Amino acid sequence: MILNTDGLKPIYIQVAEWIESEILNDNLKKDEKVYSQYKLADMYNINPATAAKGLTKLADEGILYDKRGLGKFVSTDAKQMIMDKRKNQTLKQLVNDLITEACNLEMSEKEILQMVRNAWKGETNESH
Amino acid sequence: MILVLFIPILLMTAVVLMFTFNPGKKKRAGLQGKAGLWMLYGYTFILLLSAAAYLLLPMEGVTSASEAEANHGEEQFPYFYDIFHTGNIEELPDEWVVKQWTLNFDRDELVLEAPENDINVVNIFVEKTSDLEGTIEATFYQTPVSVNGHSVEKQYHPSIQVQEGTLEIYPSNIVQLRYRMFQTEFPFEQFTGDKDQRWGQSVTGSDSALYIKVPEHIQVRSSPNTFNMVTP
Amino acid sequence: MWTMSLTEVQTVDVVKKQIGYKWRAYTGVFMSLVIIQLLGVLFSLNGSGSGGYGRTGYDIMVQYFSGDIIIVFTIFWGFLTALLFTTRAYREDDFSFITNRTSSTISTILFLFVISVIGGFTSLLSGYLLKVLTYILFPEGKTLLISNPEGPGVWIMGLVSVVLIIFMFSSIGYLAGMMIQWNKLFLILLPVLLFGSMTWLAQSGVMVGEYFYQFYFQEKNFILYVMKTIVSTTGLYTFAAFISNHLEVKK
Amino acid sequence: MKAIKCKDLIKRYRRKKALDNLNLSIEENRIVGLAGRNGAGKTTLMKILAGLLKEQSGIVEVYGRRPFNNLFVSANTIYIDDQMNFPSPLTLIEILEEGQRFYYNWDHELALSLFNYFGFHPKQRHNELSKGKESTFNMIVGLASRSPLTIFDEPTTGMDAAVRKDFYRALLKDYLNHPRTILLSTHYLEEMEDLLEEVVLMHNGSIFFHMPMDDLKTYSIGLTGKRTVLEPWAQEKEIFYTHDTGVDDRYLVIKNNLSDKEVEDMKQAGIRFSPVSASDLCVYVTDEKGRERGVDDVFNRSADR
Repeated sequence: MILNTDGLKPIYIQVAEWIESEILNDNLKKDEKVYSQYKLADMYNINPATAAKGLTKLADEGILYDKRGLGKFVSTDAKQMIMDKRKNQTLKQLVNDLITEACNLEMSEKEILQMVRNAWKGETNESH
Repeated sequence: MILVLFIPILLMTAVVLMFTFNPGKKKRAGLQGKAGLWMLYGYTFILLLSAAAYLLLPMEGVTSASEAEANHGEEQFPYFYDIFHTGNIEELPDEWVVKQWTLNFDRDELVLEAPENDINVVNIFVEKTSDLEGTIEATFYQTPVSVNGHSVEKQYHPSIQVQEGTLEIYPSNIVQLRYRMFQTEFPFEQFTGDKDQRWGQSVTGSDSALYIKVPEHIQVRSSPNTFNMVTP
Repeated sequence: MWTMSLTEVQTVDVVKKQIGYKWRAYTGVFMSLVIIQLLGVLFSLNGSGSGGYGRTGYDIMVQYFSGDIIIVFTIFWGFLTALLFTTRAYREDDFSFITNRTSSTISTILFLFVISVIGGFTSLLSGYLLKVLTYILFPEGKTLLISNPEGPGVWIMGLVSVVLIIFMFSSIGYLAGMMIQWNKLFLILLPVLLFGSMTWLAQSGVMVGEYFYQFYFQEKNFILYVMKTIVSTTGLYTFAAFISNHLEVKK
Repeated sequence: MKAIKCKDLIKRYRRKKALDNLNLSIEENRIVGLAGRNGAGKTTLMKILAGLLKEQSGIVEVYGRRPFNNLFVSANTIYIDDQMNFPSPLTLIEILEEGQRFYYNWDHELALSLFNYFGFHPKQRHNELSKGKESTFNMIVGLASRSPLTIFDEPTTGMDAAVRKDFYRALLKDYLNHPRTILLSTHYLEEMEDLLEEVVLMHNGSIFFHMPMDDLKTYSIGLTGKRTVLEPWAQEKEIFYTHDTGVDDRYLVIKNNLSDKEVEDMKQAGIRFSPVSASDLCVYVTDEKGRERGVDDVFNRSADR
């Protein structure tokens, strides 16, 4: 994932989210050691402190846990926690933005729901 | 004043230093890198070579000027000329004899001529003696000529000729002498040698005389005061 | 994981490194030394004095050759080199690497001593070069020699005395340079003061130049000479070091 | 242990106060950016930290020691600026070798590989280099010395973009292997935003602010929209910069302490949000000529004459 340097989202959050997606697509399994802050800094050409901030954020949320002196490891139900978080936080935010945009374009509720249904059909055909 | 004397040297050194120094950011083509060091090593090598060569140079050690003055000086023989006047030339050391002539002369009258004697003044003495018969003896004496104690290789003496009753004394060509004097540098002498005489140089041996012995009966004539008659 | 270690450092080690650094960096010094001395030899080639004598029948020409001028040139070279070493560019060279003012000054002074030794040694040897050259270039005529230094002892004493006098003049140059760095006015003030006072004193009979010459160059007692030069050199260098400690660098 | 500590530091050049009661403290093993306009006192501060200049008053300590004329500080610090001068007889390689002799942590292998990577010729001389090449070489010396306190004074002057990029990468890589305190003064703050951990902004000889880079990035927010719409919102906010474009559009930079609700309502009102880069913010907050006027006014005024 390329860091979006001029976006609104701070770098350390983007790094955290990248680790979450790594966990989601099972590149990082339960109780596996996560990249150290230095490895992350090296990979993303950022300051190790920023990388560390991302890791601590995930640790605070319980997605990662600390082993004294060894680094950070993926907690057992990390995957589930990320899914819930993404549902009621990121997804919710996206929906709100969708609604705001719809109102700007003076669309009725029916029209917007129809668009969602079509998008859902397009998505479901592909994924089966 | 020493300073004034050395201003040109100071300037020249400054120029050279500016030329070789390059402290700032100025670009200086060519004279870069270790040139300086190589020059030093090369130069020192040459110096050592020349020091060795110097030791092999055929040189004659001479004493310093003041010492030379002492032992060759005229003071030893202040009355050089009196001896001639009195005729007892035996007292003179043999090495003072530069040249001796014996000339046949059977006339009763001798004319003595010394042309151009004003330039190279040769003191001429004549002694009438009974133990000569038909010949004239002339001897040229000179106190040893030395340069800073080094006695010269070639010595001067006038030329003498006898022609029909006249004895001609005329100067021969000048003895040309060239010397190089190597002086040791002042640091070597500062604490030992008598430094004050360093630049002094002395050439000794200014007295010379031509002593002519003629048979008793010969009448000697010449233009006024060309010679002195010896009265033993 | 490598931990960054702070290093305690001794002035002595830094000074040693700085002397090596200056030896490699300031090769211009040796270039100017060689050029100066070659010029000195050139100057001395036409003889440092000659005498002609016309005795009855003799025309004697004696030409004197001595390496004195080369030594004098080298002394001035020491003076100027030291003076140039106080310029900002040189001081800043030290500050490209590890230094403080004390180590920079000490290493400069020790370096000046090293080059004084080299200057002294080569200047004495150059006398031989001069004489060999004269022998080769003007072959005619006999070579006479006045009192070679009797033994190695005398030679060593001569070497020590030349080195000390060069080192002393370098301390004069270094102090003059430091005063100029301290305040540019000295650039004019120093020469004016020096020559002014000398001429003024000369009127009232005190010949400073003569006295200075006699005090050092005609001191016959070696020990006394060594003491005189060393004391003056230390005095001058301490004063210069004192000034340099207060100079800022890279304004 | 604190790498750098300054308390009420004052430095005066004749009349002008180069440093005016400056207080700063930087933890060790951090990469810190020093930003500020020309004449803000950056170079003076750095030269004092490197022990080259003497402070008038106040306390300044590098690793607990006063830097001026201090051998310990000099041995553990390196100050790289564009006036680094090396004696001309030394070739570039010889300069690196001198560095190896002097600096205790010097990594000669790193120096040589960087030397070759950036395409230097061993026999070149320092005063023959172009501006960019010279900065690059000085940077190599700075990095290879691995001095516990490495100070770069505008290290990238003259470097082209590619070399600058390599420099940042090399700096980070070597910092990761050998963490040390690195202080960089720069005018290219936007290029270094990911590299720096903290930013110190200097203004008129003192510290304007000193904060981690992440905080600095979210410290302010850019609002664009109709002037009329923006007016009410901007009343009690701390405004850093305003700029009018078009007929009635305005761009505002304000302090980013908006609540989520406010953000929602503003979005509803059609106000667009945009991030403000650290370097832009630094420019805005240190704008002497007053918030509104910009260089355009210079031209506008001449136009309407």
